[in-house]
Amino acid sequence: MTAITALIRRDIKIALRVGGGALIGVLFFLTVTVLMPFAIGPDLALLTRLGPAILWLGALLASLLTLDRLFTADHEDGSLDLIVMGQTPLELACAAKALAHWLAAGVPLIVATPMLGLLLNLDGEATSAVALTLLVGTPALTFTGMIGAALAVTLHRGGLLLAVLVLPLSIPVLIFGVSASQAAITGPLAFGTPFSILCALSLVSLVVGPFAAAASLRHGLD
Amino acid sequence: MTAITALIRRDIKIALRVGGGALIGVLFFLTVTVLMPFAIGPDLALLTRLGPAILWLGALLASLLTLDRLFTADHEDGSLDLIVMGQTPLELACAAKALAHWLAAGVPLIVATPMLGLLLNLDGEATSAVALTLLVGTPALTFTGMIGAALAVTLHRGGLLLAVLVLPLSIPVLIFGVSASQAAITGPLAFGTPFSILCALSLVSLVVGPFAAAASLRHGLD
Amino acid sequence: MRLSGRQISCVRGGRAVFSGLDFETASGEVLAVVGPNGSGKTSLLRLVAGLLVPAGGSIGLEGGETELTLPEQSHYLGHRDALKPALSVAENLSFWRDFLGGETGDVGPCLTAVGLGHATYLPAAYLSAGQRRRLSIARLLVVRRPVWLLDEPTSALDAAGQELCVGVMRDHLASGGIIVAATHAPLGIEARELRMGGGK
Amino acid sequence: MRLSGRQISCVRGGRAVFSGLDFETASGEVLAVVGPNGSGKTSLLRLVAGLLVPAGGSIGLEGGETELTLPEQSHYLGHRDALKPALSVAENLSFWRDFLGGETGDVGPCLTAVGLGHATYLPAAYLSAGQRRRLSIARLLVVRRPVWLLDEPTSALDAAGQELCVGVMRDHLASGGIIVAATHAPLGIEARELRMGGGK
Amino acid sequence: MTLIDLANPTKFLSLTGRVLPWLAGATAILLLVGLYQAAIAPDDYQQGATVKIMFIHVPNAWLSMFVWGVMSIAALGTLVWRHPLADVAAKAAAPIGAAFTFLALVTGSLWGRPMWGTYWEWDARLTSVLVLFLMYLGLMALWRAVDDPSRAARAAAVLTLVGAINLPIIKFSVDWWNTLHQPASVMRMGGPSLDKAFLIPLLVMAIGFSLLFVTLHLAAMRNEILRRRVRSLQMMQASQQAA
Amino acid sequence: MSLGPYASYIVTSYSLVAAIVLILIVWIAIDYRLQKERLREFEAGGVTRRSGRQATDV
Ligand code: HEM
Ligand SMILES: Nc1ncnc2c1ncn2[C@@H]1O[C@H](COP(=O)(O)OP(=O)(O)OP(=O)(O)O)[C@@H](O)[C@H]1O
Ligand SMILES: Nc1ncnc2c1ncn2[C@@H]1O[C@H](COP(=O)(O)OP(=O)(O)OP(=O)(O)O)[C@@H](O)[C@H]1O
Ligand SMILES: [Mg+2]
Ligand SMILES: [Mg+2]
Repeated sequence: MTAITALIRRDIKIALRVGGGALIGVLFFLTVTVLMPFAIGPDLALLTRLGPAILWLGALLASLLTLDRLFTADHEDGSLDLIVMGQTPLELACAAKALAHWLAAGVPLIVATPMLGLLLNLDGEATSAVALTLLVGTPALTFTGMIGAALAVTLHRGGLLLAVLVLPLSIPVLIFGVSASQAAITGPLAFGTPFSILCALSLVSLVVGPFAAAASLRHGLD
Repeated sequence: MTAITALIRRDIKIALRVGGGALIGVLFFLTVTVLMPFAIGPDLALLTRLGPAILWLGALLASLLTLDRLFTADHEDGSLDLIVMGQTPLELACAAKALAHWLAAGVPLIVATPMLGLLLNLDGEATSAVALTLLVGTPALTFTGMIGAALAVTLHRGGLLLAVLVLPLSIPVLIFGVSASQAAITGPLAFGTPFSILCALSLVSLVVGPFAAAASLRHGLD
Repeated sequence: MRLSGRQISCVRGGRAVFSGLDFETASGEVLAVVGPNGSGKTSLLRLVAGLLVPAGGSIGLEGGETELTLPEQSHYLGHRDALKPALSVAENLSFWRDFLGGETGDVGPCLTAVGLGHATYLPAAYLSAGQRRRLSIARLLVVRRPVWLLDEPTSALDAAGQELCVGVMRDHLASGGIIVAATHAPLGIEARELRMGGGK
Repeated sequence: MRLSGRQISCVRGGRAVFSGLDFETASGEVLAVVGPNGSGKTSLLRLVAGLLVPAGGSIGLEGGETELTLPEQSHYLGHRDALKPALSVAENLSFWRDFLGGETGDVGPCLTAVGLGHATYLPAAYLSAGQRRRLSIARLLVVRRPVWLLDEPTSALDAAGQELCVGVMRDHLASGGIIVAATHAPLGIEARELRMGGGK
Repeated sequence: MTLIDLANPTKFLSLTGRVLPWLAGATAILLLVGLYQAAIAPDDYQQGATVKIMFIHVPNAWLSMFVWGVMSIAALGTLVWRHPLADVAAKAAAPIGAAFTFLALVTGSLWGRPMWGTYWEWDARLTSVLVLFLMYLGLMALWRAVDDPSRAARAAAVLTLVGAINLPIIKFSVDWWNTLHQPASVMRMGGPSLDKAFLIPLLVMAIGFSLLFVTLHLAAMRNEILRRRVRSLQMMQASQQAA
Repeated sequence: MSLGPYASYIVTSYSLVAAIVLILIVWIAIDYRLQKERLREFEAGGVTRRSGRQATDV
């Protein structure tokens, strides 16, 4: 248990110092949100309609941009060797690293969502629906993304390959996340159905992610 | 001159081997394009309308995801030391690295655009307009992004902080890229004006980028 | 305790590095793995540490704790020193202590023992090559493990540092530990030699 | 040619490493920089290589090519070996030859000279620590530069490799070169010593 | 008193210590006069009383750009002339500039609601100012994220200079694109086209706000110098204890 | 002085400007106190500057 908390605390510390603090996550999210109207055009009604999609894309990006070095950094400086050798099961260690990543990169985004909702012309209810789906769904992004991060070590590859491997996995999360938020905002579909699927996806990824990542790390040693 | 071409050839070789080849870039682009309809919802007219924006966002993402380690990788293995010491002016070396990056990561996207245009329900003319704006605009993305990549070395920081610093710089490129394509597709505005601004932005970034990156590398040595 | 390998063979990147290697060592002994560059010293250590999978043969530890695997009872000190530049020296060390299961407490005395007392709160990014090595050695001290796998432990160390390293190894042997060390220079400690062939 | 520094001081991360340092060396001479860990040997080499900016004092090369700066006339061999794992050994070496402005031609003989002839087409990721060092030494040979700045050049090398390294250095001196080498072990070559104080 | 003399932080502290009270007094007087004049200014025949927002919107908008200009000069000071106070000036200016930009954005939005019927519109002027605001925040984040001030200073300087490209875009965006925002009526070729009844209070307020910036900036620079003194004393203390 | 139908917008913007400017002033003043306080502590602890002057000396 100490081992796990030590790992989580270390990773959060590094993320905050190197990434520049939790505020940076918020700033990043803000920038992405500001970016979208430029790309899409200044149509406020359209923006409102796309609001949840934009927020979800921002979250996806924030996780993609930072996840790819989740294990590679540890591999390059030799930490991964010691983590693999340690008495903590590798699955647990992987889960701890992913959790730390989510705490450092995911949670600030969720906290910032209400502010960004204003910019995208979403009302209070819609914003809280999006925030709720993000809270439930972003762990799934992190925990599936982790598999790609582990493969990056195994394959000695990074960057886009990783994104290509991970993106298909995160498509379902994105779909149900957006459709749950949209359901909450405009109806007519029920919020409950996509939301519970989203929860299920998160739970599945919480289990599958660490095992897949640990397996890939174990077989990719050299 | 040999020095410059050697650097370009090395960087392209590494990008193709480590990134997994030009195909991966295209695959990534494809995934993003396929992802968008999921995020936005299956509205074909809306998709067509957003087509250029989606393609441009994909290009922006592809460059963000791979650019941040442009100099960091060389810094970590000590190559950057030797590049700085070399007789080639650092500005030229930086430009060469950015050019290599664009050739390996940008050009495949442009080549793939026609295929993706089909997916987004764009007609032939619209697709070629988007491809043309991408051809002219993506160098600007690379060359402004390079500044962020150099800052990452100077600051010993990466991840989101960098994206936050670089994204505002790429906003104008995105605006004019999208608006030029949109003008070509739907009118009523002229294609020429935003397109020539896009060209101007690219030219400016071709000059500013290498100088800013070299300055930041020189001042950030240690 | 005795650590032994039987008919180990090692394949890396599709090429055979060595095969049919036997070795054996016991509590209180140093096994010095020597041989030319590329002969497979590092590979052998990583096999023992469980970081590589042998293409054949077996490696075992007799007399250790039965519930733990050999890697879980080993310390591995490689070329890469597992330090995070963004964390301070003390933070780095106390993380490894906590993660590897050492007793909680102040890491200060241990840092002083390896001559890094003055650098406790410095970011690890600021350390010189030898200082990094010293910090890696401190890691061996904060958590007790019977088997030490050391890859060129004295490289980058100054004369005082090498003495320190030898002292630490002696203490470990005296408490019944096993050391397997790959090295080019004499270790400064009596050792059984395992000579690797080939390589270049 | 003579390389000299006057009253150099060095500040890193806001902390003074050394100050008021003088040194001088000339064609055909080795300046061995010695001193405890953290005393500033690597820092001095990086100052000379132009990779750090001195907080005070000046470093100059007399008798070199006047249009070129000192870093442009120097080779720097550091702890990090500037190799790309994805490229083959030959590709790595020929890139540096082309980039640093050496004569085009086959790098094969040079690789054979450092004992890596058999590894020419291997990816650099497959090299052992000593083999990487040998490849770095090969870089010194493919491009002629009068000043060599070597940071612990013999580390990770086996006995044959150390001999090779000494041979290469002797040849360079014989052709009028200058060597500044930071080292903990004796270099195996007669050298003027520059002793750095402090550190730990 | 030249720039070279000012390069000495100690001289700078003593000089600004003497000047600051006078500056603060002048700022207060000008702002009060400006506020009074703004209060008695007539209503605009088109905009009605909302024209009063102009007297704070425009000075804040000008200053948001002016402060980045000051930071750009300071950036040159850091990179080219290696002036010891340059990075202090740059660092101290960023939060103040961010505050002015924020105010320009908010007062603009509050003005836009009655005038255009919307708080926010993604047009060129408005978005380029928002980009400016984001860049201020980015710079502040950078200063905070890096603890070695000289390292942060050089990176921030490069970024500031690159960001300065945004200034002409903000200034001329209204001329280059047809937007909601009105084109320049004060600072333009051929002299101001604004009525005297608005122009005079506007100029008084503008000078008042500029003085406010100078005052706050000098004070913040003093704080920054003291902060660095504290840092170096901390380092000295640490090394004394280690020895 | 009548502010017309949009009085609330005018009042809000003026008071917001006042608030932010006030926050800036207060923040800078507090920061100054804080740094002076720290310097005084160093002085009390006997740490002096390289020039030999007192920590709080200008
Ligand atoms: C969030 C919204 C707004 C932003 C970011 C903004 C930004 C700016 C900026 C940067 C300037 C200085 C430009 C220069 O010096 O050329 C400016 C000036 C000005 N703005 Fe705004 N503005 C906004 C909304 C408005 C609105 C709604 C109005 C009135 C209907 C308005 C009226 C003016 C006027 C009259 C000037 C002075 C132009 C001159 O005389 O040069 N602004 N604004
Ligand atoms: N990147 C850095 N940033 C800040 N300080 C550093 C950095 N690198 C080294 N230092 C500090 O500078 C001093 C000298 O370091 P340097 O690497 O030059 O020592 P060295 O003599 O080469 O030591 P070694 O024998 O261990 O290689 C050390 O006290 C170290 O803490
Ligand atoms: N990651 C790797 N992938 C494939 N082959 C490798 C890898 N690392 C090393 N090798 C090969 O395995 C052989 C043994 O390498 P190893 O690192 O074990 O040698 P070593 O005895 O430690 O040498 P040195 O004295 O140089 O450290 C070498 O021929 C090398 O080319
Ligand atoms: Mg080895
Ligand atoms: Mg050193």
